[in-house]
Amino acid sequence: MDFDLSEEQSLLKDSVERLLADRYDFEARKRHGKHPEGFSPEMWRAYAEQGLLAVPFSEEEGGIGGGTIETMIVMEAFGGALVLEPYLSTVVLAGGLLRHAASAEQRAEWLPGLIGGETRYALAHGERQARYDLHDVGVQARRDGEGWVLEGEKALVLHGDSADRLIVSARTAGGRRDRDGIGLFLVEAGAEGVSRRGYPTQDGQRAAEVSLSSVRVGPEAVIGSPEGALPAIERVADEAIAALCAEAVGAMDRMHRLTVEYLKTRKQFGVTIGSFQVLQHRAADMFIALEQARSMSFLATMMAEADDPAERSRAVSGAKVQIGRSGRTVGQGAVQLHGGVGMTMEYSVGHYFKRVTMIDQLFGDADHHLARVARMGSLLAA
Amino acid sequence: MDFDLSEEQSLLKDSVERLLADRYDFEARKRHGKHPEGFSPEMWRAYAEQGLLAVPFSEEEGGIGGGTIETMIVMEAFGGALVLEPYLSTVVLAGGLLRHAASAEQRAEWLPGLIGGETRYALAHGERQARYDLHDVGVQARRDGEGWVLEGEKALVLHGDSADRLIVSARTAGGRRDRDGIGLFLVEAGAEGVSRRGYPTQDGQRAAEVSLSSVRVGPEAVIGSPEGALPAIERVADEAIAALCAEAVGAMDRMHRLTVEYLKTRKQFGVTIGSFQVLQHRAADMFIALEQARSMSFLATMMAEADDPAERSRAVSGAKVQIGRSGRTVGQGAVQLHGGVGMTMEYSVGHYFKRVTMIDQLFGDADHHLARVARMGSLLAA
Amino acid sequence: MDLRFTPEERAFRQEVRGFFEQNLPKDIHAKMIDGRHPSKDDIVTWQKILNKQGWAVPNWPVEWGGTGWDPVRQYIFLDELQSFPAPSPLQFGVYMVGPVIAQFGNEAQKKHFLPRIANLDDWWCQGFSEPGSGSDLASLKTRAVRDGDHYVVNGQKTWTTLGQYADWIFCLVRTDATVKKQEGISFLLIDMKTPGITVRPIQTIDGGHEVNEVFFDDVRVPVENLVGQENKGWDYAKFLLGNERTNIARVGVSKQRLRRLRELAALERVGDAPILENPRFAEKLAALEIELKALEMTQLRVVAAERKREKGKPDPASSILKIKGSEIQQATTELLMEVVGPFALPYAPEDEGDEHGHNEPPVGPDWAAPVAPTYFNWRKISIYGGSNEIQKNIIAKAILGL
Amino acid sequence: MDLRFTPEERAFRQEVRGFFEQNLPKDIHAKMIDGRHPSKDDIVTWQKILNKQGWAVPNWPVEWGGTGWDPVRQYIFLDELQSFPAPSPLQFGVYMVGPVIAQFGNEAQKKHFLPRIANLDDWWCQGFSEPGSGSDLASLKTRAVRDGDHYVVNGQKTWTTLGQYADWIFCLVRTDATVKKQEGISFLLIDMKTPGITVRPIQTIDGGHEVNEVFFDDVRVPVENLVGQENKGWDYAKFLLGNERTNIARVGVSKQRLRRLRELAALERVGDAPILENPRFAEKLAALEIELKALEMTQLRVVAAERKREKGKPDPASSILKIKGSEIQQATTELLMEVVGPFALPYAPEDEGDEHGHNEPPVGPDWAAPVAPTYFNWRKISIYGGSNEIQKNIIAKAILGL
Repeated sequence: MDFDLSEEQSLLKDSVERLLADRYDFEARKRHGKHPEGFSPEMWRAYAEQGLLAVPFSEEEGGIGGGTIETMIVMEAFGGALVLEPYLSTVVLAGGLLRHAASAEQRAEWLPGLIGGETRYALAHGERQARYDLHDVGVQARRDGEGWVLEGEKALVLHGDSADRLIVSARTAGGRRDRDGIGLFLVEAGAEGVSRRGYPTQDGQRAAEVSLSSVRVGPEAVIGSPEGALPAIERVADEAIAALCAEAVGAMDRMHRLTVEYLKTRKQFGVTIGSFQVLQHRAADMFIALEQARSMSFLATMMAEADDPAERSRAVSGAKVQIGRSGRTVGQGAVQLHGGVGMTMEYSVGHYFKRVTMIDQLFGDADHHLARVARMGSLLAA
Repeated sequence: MDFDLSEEQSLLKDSVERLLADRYDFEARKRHGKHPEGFSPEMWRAYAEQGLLAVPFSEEEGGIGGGTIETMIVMEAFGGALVLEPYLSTVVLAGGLLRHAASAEQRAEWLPGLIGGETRYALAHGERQARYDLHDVGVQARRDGEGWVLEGEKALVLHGDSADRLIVSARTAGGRRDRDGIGLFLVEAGAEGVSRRGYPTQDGQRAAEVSLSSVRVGPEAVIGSPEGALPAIERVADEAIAALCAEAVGAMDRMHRLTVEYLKTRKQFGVTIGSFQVLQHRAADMFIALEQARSMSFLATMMAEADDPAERSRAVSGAKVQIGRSGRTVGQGAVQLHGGVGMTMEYSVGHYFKRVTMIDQLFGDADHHLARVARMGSLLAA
Repeated sequence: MDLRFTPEERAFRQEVRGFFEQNLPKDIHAKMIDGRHPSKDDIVTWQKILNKQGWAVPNWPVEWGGTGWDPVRQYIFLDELQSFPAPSPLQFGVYMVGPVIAQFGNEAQKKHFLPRIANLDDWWCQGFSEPGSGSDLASLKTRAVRDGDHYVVNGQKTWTTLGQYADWIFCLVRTDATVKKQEGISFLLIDMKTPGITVRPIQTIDGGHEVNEVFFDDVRVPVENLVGQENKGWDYAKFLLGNERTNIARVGVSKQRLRRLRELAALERVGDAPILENPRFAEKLAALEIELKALEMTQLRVVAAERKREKGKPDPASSILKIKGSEIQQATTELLMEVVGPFALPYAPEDEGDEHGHNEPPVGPDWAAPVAPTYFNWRKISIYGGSNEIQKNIIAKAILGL
Repeated sequence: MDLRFTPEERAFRQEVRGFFEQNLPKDIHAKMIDGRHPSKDDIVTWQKILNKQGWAVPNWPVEWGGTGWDPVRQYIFLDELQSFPAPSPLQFGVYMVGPVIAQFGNEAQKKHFLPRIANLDDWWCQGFSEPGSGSDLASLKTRAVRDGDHYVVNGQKTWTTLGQYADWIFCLVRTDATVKKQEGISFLLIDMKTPGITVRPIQTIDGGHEVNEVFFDDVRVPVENLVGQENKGWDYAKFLLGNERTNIARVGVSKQRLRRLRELAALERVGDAPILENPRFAEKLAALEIELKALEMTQLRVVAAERKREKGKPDPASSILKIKGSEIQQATTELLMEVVGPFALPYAPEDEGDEHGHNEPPVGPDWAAPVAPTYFNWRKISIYGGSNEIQKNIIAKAILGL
């Protein structure tokens, strides 16, 4: 039981925080968001140079061999700066699937470009009817000689518009909501039959609808078992949730600081509004919500590596519930305590609120995960 | 749309409030509760003399022809004084069943004694396994010549230990949870085969477990259809809930006043604690909860007389939910704002809290009624 | 005591609803049902329809176009309007400056302005809040200095709702800085075309443009545009804010939102079943409906009591309406976020071109686009018009005597 | 960073649990599982068993019987104790006056009192609160006037928990009324048999007798019973209160309550199905478990940080533990009220004779009797030990700097 960072972890934290302090204040973020990709290619290169894209990969893969704690450190810092770049999509989601499901050859071929920052990835898994159900996959993959032909529509593909490559899930067997019969395929974004409609998201990021019309891929595009990819997808989703929890904690922490700062400076009725006990207590409630979220982010980080998928999922779902609820408490409180200024685009606090809100809507909201925990029995160790 | 009391209603309100102000302050209530019956027979006589026991009965029955509004007026005043006497059992529950289900002959025979205060009644309907389900009746009524034999156990019979007569529900046909096949029987409390075990309740009132062992009653004891009593029971239960809502509002109102008074007098840190904004806002929250409860008590009062049982039940259930939630907000808040003194038997506020809590547990708690409203579709008029 | 609407009141409700069904243009109705914003033209069109019917300004004195309805009928009208839903009249004219002019203005002002407000010939906006004066409104700094037949106004107003369309603005300005802050304020009517006025949009976090900053740089306002007496503006402002609070609960809005929620939750499916069939969701919805029903009854109690109150003296109980009304409205947006689920994510601004994909088919269900923006935008409801914290202060002081 | 317990820590937990399984008398265990109160004899019996094992006073200096466990092991021990559940040691001795004597007492006091506390030969109670000083503890009025070799104590203490059994009371008394209120307070140990002491029971709303008033009427206390220096008592009190807060979250208690809730909700049926199978109930239970899991992690963070903190300086973050801990404990009582339903109604006091039907079979399920009393009684948790309002003040000031 030890909550201290190791020396390497402290170095990682310092370096990412320093980078963001230098190049990612709120004004810089506005500029970064104006790139056509919706984020800054220069920052992406900077992450590659600092080794951030290498974090979760083993040393033999060219990575630095970090675990979920290292990812948490990066994501929490990213949350604090409202980072726009597709780290979650490329490193956590696609990177995670490559780590867990791809063959050694595939990793040797694809990871250097990912880690080096040359190739960005997106995970094209969600579909309109699936909502939050990971096993609900309607896109079809049909055998075609040695290769496969993909057909169907993917929805809400995070950073799907700017990705160089897509990892596409598709049904190779069974019915739409069967757990078995799901495969993963690497698809070049520019491949024939792939069309993408990108759009901005509520939190200033980007996503895309991806349409696959008779998209042909070779046998080398299959990642893992073509009929048994769901466990890897579920595992990576849990890792992504843990990462998003950390990002949300970073965002909440910053929102809370901004709010306390505002309470100390904003004057009404001749005094700083922080002298009003009701506002003090609301800030205290927000602080409690933040710390409870931080605790569950730690839990999710720890358990995202658990061997037992049920134990892993229960803990991760519990954390997602806490993050969703705390996000609401902190986000709504931050806007309320800022008053009108918290409602404006010009000021940062509303953007944190929006990001934290969207994190709740991603990979299952608090209600979805609460139902999941309730179905899985007690979260408390015997 | 008119929220003003008529002249007669105002007179009723004044008279009951005056009676209680004179003879039912908190110290008097302690004395009343020490009678072996758990309440004051003298007060019961006083209610009879003032015509309170006659309120809901028609003039030809010897009553004063009041409706649910008049009952609300009495119950709200009773709630404010934490009245212990079996008004709900005798007048609202038993009286209600006699009004709605008994024959003219039965009413002519029984009501004078009830209205005159000579005969007290209790409704023996609940059973261990039934919890809040009114249709779950396991006590058996078996034909025996002209009459019936009753057999089984009734639970949580309010004021069942001191009642002179019991109205007992029993199954004349069908399975335990069938809606049809339930009859009502008037049973003398002293009849052979009736045994009662009385006990105090958490809120300082009394209840009893009633055991019926081959209890014989004649055909004149049957109230209404021997197989079709459930609608009357459900109607009376809704009327009782409306009455309890009013009682709870009376209790909440008093609790809230006591709390505000305490905030104005109790000093800590050299100032009255009512000067702390957090406590002011909590008192404001309690006030809002109280007024929302009062509004729903009005709705329940109005709708308890509705022709359509579904409309009636939906509104009454909605009110019970609101009363339960408001009761918690006001009751917990009152104790918290009083601090330690609110936790003591010597001081009144805790008794109000307990009564309001027990009202939530009677005839279905807030969760039970919320589920009922949810099943019945929208509460909002089209 | 009779807590039911009378047969006449019920007939009145039917009449109102019937008129709306017949006369509200379908395209505007569709927008309102979806929770999208009516355009300026929509609001003007609808106001002119209401005015033709004689229902443009129900709350005004009869001689200036008021309907003479009692508070219950006024309540029913607004309740139907909101829950239908039809666009609400532009409140800055009908509920704010109109009644002030009718009560405190001179004859010339009444004759000129009131008919134009009723017909929405003039679009009004409100110049009360300033960057430094939020909850502490009386601390406002915009000053008006008398110079011959004019006041010269300098300063800045903010949170000026729909000011981008405005022909006129009514302002609180400081005309005497040497006295207690409430006693040096005047109420001025200012033509937005006057030189020296600059309107700068404020974009809110939902991406919309509802509010503005308005800058006054040596703006010359004829003295005949002063309402009532100089330095008495605070009294008129209190009168105005008191009127503003009569419909602060927006029960009809929440009714419509809950009805819509129920429809959408029956449409949107999780796996094989509509969300509405999830018992936990159904109970959350029921709980909200119960709270709203209670609020409606509370509102009616306030309305009924209003018959006996002095006009313009707000019932402090209206603070309950503001607090509960805002909580319920906000809660409806949270439940709708649950229904829309992941499809909250795409951002499709209402007003912008196809650069952002506006003319492309929607992502997810076709009602999804305004859901998240409304959740964000409606956070304002507990902030504006006297924040909920201020409302609780009012309850504590004016009702509880703390 | 490794957020898991080490294998050694897990083995330690097993060892502790094994000892409890072997050594806690079954009748006491059964009472604790049901949420009934252990008797005085139960508490004494159990403390002597712990003392024999050397686990009576884990938090004390090793020379006085402490175990030398680090904060994590101390946490594991208490967590197991509470969740097993076994009676908690009498906190007034083990967690309050014991550490104060060990830290600030003289050798004679240490030698005499500490072993007797560890073995519960002396039952201690606390004399801090007074009728006029609740949250404002330092305003206490009980005074001690030096008279030769004695202090003469006059005044009144209240909320004296389990004072009816006490052999000794430790008191804060005013020894100098001329200085700032915190600077004129001393810490006295008083034999409850001294003439002039009267104990009057306070019955709480659950019907129980846990707390008392204690009156002091010219009570003569030998000066050697002063702890530390005269007028320095406030420092010792702060030290004591800081220690009190290390286990203020009572995570283990809530764990046991939730486990029990789950069992009982599986037993009690509504219609044909156990309450536990109602999805709404199951989700409420899950939500509470999630909050408790988060609190446990927060608690562990505070515990881990404690290794580096100065002893006796409470982490202001422990205010989070108090607030959340009390909310969760209270929420467990609310959920249990939902499970027990109408059978909350009968009142069957634990301690009284059969006059109230105590010896009759229970009404409703056999675990029902303590449910409502516990709901009532546990309202105290957000009041005592620094009310939750005071805790939020602490967070606002000490952590947020407001």
